[in-house]
Amino acid sequence: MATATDRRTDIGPPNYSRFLPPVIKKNYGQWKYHEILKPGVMVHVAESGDKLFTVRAASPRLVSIKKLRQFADLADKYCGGHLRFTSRNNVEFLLTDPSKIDALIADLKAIGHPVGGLGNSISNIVHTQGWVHCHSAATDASGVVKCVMDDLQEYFTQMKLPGKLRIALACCLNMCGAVHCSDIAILGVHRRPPKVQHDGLNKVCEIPNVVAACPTAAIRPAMVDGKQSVEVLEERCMFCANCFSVCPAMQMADPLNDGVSIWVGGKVSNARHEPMFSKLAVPYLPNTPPRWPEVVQAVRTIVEVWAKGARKYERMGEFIERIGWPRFFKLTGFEFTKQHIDDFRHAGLTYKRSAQLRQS
Amino acid sequence: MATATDRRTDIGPPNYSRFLPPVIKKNYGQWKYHEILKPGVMVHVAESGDKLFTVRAASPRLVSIKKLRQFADLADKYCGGHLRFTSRNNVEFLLTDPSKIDALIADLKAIGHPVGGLGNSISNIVHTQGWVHCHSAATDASGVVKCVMDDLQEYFTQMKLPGKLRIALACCLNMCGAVHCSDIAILGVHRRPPKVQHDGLNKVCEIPNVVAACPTAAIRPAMVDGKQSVEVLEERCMFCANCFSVCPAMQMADPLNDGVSIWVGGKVSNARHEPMFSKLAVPYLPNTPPRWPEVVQAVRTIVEVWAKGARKYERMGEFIERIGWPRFFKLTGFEFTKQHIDDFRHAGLTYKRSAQLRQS
Amino acid sequence: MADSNGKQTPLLDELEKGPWPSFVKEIKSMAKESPMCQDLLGQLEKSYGEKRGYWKHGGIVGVMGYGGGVIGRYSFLNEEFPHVAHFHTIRINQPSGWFYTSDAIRTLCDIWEKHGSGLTNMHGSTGDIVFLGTQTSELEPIFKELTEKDFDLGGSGSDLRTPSCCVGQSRCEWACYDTMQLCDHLTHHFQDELHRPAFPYKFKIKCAGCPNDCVASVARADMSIIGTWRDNIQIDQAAVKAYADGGMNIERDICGNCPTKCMQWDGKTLTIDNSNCVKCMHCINNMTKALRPGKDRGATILLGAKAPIVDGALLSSVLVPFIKLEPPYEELKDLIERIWEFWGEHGKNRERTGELIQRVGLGNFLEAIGVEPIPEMVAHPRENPFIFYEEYLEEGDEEE
Amino acid sequence: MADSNGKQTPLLDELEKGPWPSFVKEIKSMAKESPMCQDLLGQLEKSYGEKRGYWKHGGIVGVMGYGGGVIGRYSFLNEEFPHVAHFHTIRINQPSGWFYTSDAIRTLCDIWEKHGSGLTNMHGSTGDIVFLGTQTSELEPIFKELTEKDFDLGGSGSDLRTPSCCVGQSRCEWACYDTMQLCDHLTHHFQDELHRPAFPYKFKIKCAGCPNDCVASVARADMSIIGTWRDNIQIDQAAVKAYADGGMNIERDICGNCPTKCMQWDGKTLTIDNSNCVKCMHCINNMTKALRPGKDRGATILLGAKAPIVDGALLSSVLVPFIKLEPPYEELKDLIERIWEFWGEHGKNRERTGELIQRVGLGNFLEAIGVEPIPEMVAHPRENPFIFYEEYLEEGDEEE
Ligand code: SRM
Ligand code: SRM
Ligand code: SRM
Ligand code: SRM
Ligand code: SF4
Ligand code: SF4
Ligand code: SF4
Ligand code: SF4
Ligand code: SF4
Ligand code: SF4
Ligand code: SF4
Ligand code: SF4
Repeated sequence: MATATDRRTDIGPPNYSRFLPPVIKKNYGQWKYHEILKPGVMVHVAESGDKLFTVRAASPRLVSIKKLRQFADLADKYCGGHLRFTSRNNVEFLLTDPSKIDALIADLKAIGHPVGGLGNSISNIVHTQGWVHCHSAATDASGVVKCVMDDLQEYFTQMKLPGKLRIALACCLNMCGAVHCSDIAILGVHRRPPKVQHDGLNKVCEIPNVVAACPTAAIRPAMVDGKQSVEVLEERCMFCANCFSVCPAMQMADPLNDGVSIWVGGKVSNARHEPMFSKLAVPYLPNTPPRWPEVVQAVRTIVEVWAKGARKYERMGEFIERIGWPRFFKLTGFEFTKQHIDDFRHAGLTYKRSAQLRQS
Repeated sequence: MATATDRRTDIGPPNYSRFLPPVIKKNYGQWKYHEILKPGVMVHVAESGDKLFTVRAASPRLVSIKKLRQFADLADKYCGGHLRFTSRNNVEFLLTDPSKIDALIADLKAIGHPVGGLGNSISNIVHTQGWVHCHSAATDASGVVKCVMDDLQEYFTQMKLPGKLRIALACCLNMCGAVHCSDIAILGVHRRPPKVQHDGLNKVCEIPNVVAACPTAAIRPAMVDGKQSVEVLEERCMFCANCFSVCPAMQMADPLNDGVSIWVGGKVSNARHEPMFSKLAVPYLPNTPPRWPEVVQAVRTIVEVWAKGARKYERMGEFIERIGWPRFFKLTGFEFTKQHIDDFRHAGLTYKRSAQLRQS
Repeated sequence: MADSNGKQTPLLDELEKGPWPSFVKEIKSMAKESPMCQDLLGQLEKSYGEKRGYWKHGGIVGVMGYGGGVIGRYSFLNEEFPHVAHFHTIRINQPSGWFYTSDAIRTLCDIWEKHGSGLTNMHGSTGDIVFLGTQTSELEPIFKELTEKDFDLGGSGSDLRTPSCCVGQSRCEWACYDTMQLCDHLTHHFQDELHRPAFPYKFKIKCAGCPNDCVASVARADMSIIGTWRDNIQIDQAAVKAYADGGMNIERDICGNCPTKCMQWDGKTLTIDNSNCVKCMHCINNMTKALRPGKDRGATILLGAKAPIVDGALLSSVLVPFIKLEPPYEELKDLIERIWEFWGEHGKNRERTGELIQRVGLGNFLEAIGVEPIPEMVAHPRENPFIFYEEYLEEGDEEE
Repeated sequence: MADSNGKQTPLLDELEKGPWPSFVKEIKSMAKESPMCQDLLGQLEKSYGEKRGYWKHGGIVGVMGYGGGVIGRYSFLNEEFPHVAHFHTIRINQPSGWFYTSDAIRTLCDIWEKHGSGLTNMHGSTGDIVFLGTQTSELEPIFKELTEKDFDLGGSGSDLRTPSCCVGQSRCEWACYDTMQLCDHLTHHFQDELHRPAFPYKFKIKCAGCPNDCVASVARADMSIIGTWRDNIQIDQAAVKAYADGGMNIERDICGNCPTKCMQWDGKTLTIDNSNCVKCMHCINNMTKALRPGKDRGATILLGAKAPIVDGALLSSVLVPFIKLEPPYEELKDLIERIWEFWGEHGKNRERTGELIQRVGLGNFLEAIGVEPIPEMVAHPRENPFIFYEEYLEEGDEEE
């Protein structure tokens, strides 16, 4: 049996330079400009005059080793075995010979991977595990993403939008998909306070930790049926599930009340407007697997309102800031409710503190 | 002796219509436009063609009945006995005969009241009681105002500024001068925790109220020398004096540590930019009566930086937003310190959350 | 100079110098007749020397049947300056818009000459006529004489504070409702609330005729009533042209400063996309002869401004984007009463309306006072995902 | 379709339809060989039917000597779906920039085929290669084979999480420092912190080469390292002209969108007032051939981003406006260590750096890590007057 001593540890990842195509090694740090040639295809031109062509293809992110081997084969066939993935989980093939581009695109399509996502398009949806892997999920991840992108695919494969549009999904408030700064964010939400499993809570969790986990002080220690446990002041609960994160006996999943919320207008880049958080557009839509039609419809509505109304380069949040939130709600037809009004820590700062109003 | 029954009560103020000049009664709600004719003088023209001339004069706000009678006499002499005061405590004479304007101005000057404050000028300083009347003051009010306006008077009597500039002073954090939305705010500050008068605190104040008054939970009940009293965790105190407001035994006044802070960039009107709070420019200047030269100098520095750099119509806050705070500190030469960084309730929201920075 | 008591006031004397009118001169002008003013000078000189005030907390003083209107004030230095041992102020409700006749001024002066220091603030920060410095024994006589002349006290303590308003339609062409009338009406209607503190804390109302907000209502009033309009800005194109001919850079200085950039100037015609105008007033302010607010006028009601103690200052926020304001103002008075009712029931001691709203949540507050939530009330919808729901489905419930 | 187990997955089958690549197809493609994938399909179909997940909290599982890199996962339905009774994920540290050769991909696939479900995420949200689903007994073998092929695990738990970076200088003309090199360097330098959780909570580092921030560092990393420059934007006026001739509306679309309006286009020459340029990238982004970042390049360091649990989400905020980034990056590593030291000492359990800074105050935090406060760190100075001072003068002290 292997002992600790003959194990290699703490070696870190292989150095990236092992994987760079020669054209990149040669022109590293010497790129001059780039141009988008057509949907999903761009060229970077180096000071040396060398050119690097990138073909970007969609990916469901959850990919099997079979698919990965197909990608590897395509990389061998078209670009000396060189490929990379993007920060939004697309796959990119790195070519030096532009004549091979169309064949590559055809091959990618043949295995079900449309090419696009560059420039003023909707790129891949950053997302998370959902029911495929996470204990915490209030909705599925990959399934919702599939449905939404099936519907929006035209915007991935074409560049007909005013600017970039970035969608992200997280299946619970932990927000592993970091949806909080997305043009459109799809967020799984619980809406029922934890169902405390009094039986044995005491053994799997430390009660003081559970109590401390609650940001609204909704949890307090209690004896239930002679067992040391906790009780939840339900009217104080806003379903963050932080108690569940520290204690499995605080069950949050609840088919009747779990669902999806939709947020809009966040961004990350510093281009034009500073980074912004996304804001609540739709507080709740039910989980309706397998195709989540309500979510798909809501996202499309938002995309279309923006696509139609935004000025060139204007991201969702910039667009809404210009037209004002009242008009956003009018144009989308979404209902404005009590839930849209912040009532957490910094609530007051989101109230409209001026008389600058459009006529309604 | 008068009994309650023969007293007139709850009659409210006299109806304003008793005091309106005939030209106003006639043209009430029928004004068409106005023009500023020269510093401190404007004309309002009615749909009827009638004209109302207003002459605005400075006032120290603290005025004696002698001065008031002089004003009354001037009103009789020039405008049928009609005058008013403004929301910034200036006095306005309401004339129909423009030929009398210059004589009125001369008379006002003769009794020490410069005419001005209209249009793009510095109007009167909204202020409070200070050492003249309030128990809570960390600095004087009228004295500081006098010194600052002596220095800035040229900006009152002339209209050579890019826009309006509104200064306010409050002698303690209660902010009766509502300085929190001023272009320049002068604010008296304590900087020493309350000196608890343990002797008899118990009798003049309710200890639970005193404890509850503290927003940072710096106060707790304590027995001191056998007396029921409170103790102050000094490192938690930020000198708000709220404990003193509810309990006189929590003495805040302290000649060595009291002084003045300066705030900038607030506004109230909805013109162009929404209303804004003022932000900290100088955390502390000592109380140096009778002429507070440090405060006068700091205010002038700010006024001049703005006067020189602002675009037409640009209020202080709009100007600073355009040039950025780093440059404001550079131009004024004020030191940027730890104290400038918010560390209260919503602190994090004031941090710079983007990479949009000017080169330094 | 030595004051008439023979005491020196070298520090205060410095404040007689300089071009700005001097409050020290004002006090001194009364010092001959008024021992109170003499002692005030003495105590103030001492404050200037020692760099601290010498006033004590006031006890409860007032006139019979009223809980507000007088601020009690006593001196720590009552032995040294016996005439300011008591030095109470009286708040007298100003007439709307701070208009006076010379007679009215003289009436006030006469009363104050007889019963107090002869020093005033014209006006206090809330808007009252402030009589600065008298003794407890003088309060009833002053009150009697004031009411005989149709003046009454203003607010203080946990009551409705003296409402105030801008000059409005009496002189200003932009007033979108009659601020003076409304202010006067509300003041008279709510006399009981003004004189008899029964609220959790103070409540201020300020009426501004247009979004220029010349009474700083958005920053200083629990209820800010700000005039506005909901149709199109009135344009006189010939007058616009005249401004251009007069050298105004309309493109840069007017259109360029419009917060929503909804104006266009093509050198001949000024066009406004009124659906995007946020009524900021900038263009109107600077082309007074060419532009005017629309004709369908009313006001925006905002709630909740206050000074920073204890959780930070607040600006008022939108409650009603547009309301018509005509006598007898029933809708508005109704709204005010619903707000007071909820605040009276749920407000903590010393909790202003703005703080209450933040504590219970604007959404819950709206529900309680019976107002629908609308997007005009927020700068933007919430960013955090911590959404409260009062109810949830249980197994066996009907599906939604 | 019935899965190979004979079980029906009618709901999941719906997700094989439509143009977007299907994760269900991916899982099904493995179902023949992998009983794990079969059971995953079964459990997932059940989730789709019942509208809830069936995974339990993971226990502590991992490889010897490491505290991070594996997320334990167990099924509630272990009797119905025994092959996913254990379904742990392994996080493998990706190479900087997510570059691979086909060989490297195949190496990873071979290992995973032998020891797990054959399902992956390329990549996880933090940046790792994620191997989705294996059993405890397979962990050591996988680790051994990975390290033999020069791969190592990524972070999880309260440790340094796997740093990631944008494609940077390898392909992007705007990268203001070598993101891939820095990311690789930091990852290797801090191996111990990455593998052995000893922090109060997780700590993420993301490296973006320019303010476009293509790794979303400002929203998703405790430390966001964003490339920038401090001299003038490089302009090729001929190329600008070419854009104009090509029909670009430079005035409206470029200058008009500059956040500080510091650009001017007179139809011939584009002028930039670089002292007011905030490096937003907009103009450069859209005139790729004409404009380029300056030559004096480095990065802005920002701190503190995180997801909303439990006080609301944070964006990172400026700590160092400009720093030169050249190997061996001593200044940066030093700074990181000072931050960790303070956080390690003062951070509460499950308190991210951003939350710690808010709790102790940015000013105090700066003092503790030895960085001077400068106005670049704030959007604006404080608005509330509640200023702490640690010291005060006592009578008898020297005057300041
Ligand atoms: C490949 C990738 C970096 C990587 O290392 O993986 C990348 C690559 C490029 N980005 Fe990006 N960005 C990538 C994620 C991002 C992200 C992060 C994200 O989406 O989570 C952002 C921030 C988004 C946000 O603000 O929410 C991002 C904001 C930008 C921007 C700013 C766009 C804007 O107007 O706000 C540009 C400039 C532009 O496109 O005009 C840009 C430009 C570019 C350029 C043109 C840079 C270059 O010269 O190579 C690259 C191709 C552009 C394109 O996709 O149209 N990239 N880019 C990422 C591709 C993700 C994908 O598959 O779609
Ligand atoms: C008399 C008074 C109202 C009253 O009932 O007493 C008044 C009267 C006028 N204001 Fe005002 N404002 C008065 C206090 C205010 C205040 C409140 C304050 O300062 O505390 C404000 C808000 C200030 C702020 O934003 O901090 C105010 C913001 C304005 C504005 C917006 C200016 C801006 O660009 O932000 C205008 C429009 C303009 O001047 O272009 C305006 C315009 C006017 C006009 C032109 C309106 C008119 O047609 O009559 C009046 C003369 C202007 C002048 O003073 O230059 N008035 N005005 C107040 C005079 C105070 C004084 O003695 O100086
Ligand atoms: C006289 C006046 C200042 C002046 O010189 O003009 C004044 C004077 C006092 N104010 Fe005020 N406030 C005065 C207008 C204001 C304003 C401005 C306004 O109304 O527009 C504010 C800010 C707006 C607001 O209401 O928030 C103001 C905010 C306060 C506060 C803080 C309230 C808060 O919620 O944060 C206090 C503290 C308190 O109530 O305990 C306070 C308390 C006080 C007390 C009663 C002192 C105390 O702690 O008991 C002061 C009595 C001083 C004295 O001895 O004369 N005063 N006070 C103003 C009233 C005159 C009048 O009736 O016209
Ligand atoms: C796998 C991954 C999602 C994915 O599908 O990509 C993931 C999965 C989990 N995250 Fe995450 N997080 C993942 C990236 C993120 C990100 C995004 C990022 O790193 O850019 C975030 C938001 C950014 C941030 O760090 O704030 C994120 C914020 C959280 C949080 C909230 C942390 C907070 O401070 O608010 C939790 C809760 C916790 O730590 O207890 C969490 C907890 C979890 C746990 C471990 C669930 C838990 O409560 O213990 C999830 C395990 C799921 C599973 O069974 O597979 N995960 N998590 C991502 C890591 C893959 C990788 O290593 O590449
Ligand atoms: S967002 Fe929530 S449910 Fe989804 S992977 Fe992260 S922790 Fe799990
Ligand atoms: S879900 Fe959140 S708010 Fe509700 S009890 Fe748990 S920790 Fe508290
Ligand atoms: S600001 Fe403070 S010191 Fe000045 S009058 Fe008001 S309560 Fe008194
Ligand atoms: S001054 Fe304010 S912070 Fe200090 S003890 Fe008193 S109430 Fe607390
Ligand atoms: S608020 Fe408007 S209506 Fe009232 S005086 Fe000022 S400008 Fe005129
Ligand atoms: S009032 Fe303000 S928002 Fe409306 S058109 Fe004029 S400048 Fe623009
Ligand atoms: S962050 Fe900047 S340098 Fe990095 S890939 Fe994006 S555009 Fe290029
Ligand atoms: S980078 Fe941004 S701020 Fe700088 S000149 Fe270009 S558009 Fe303006």
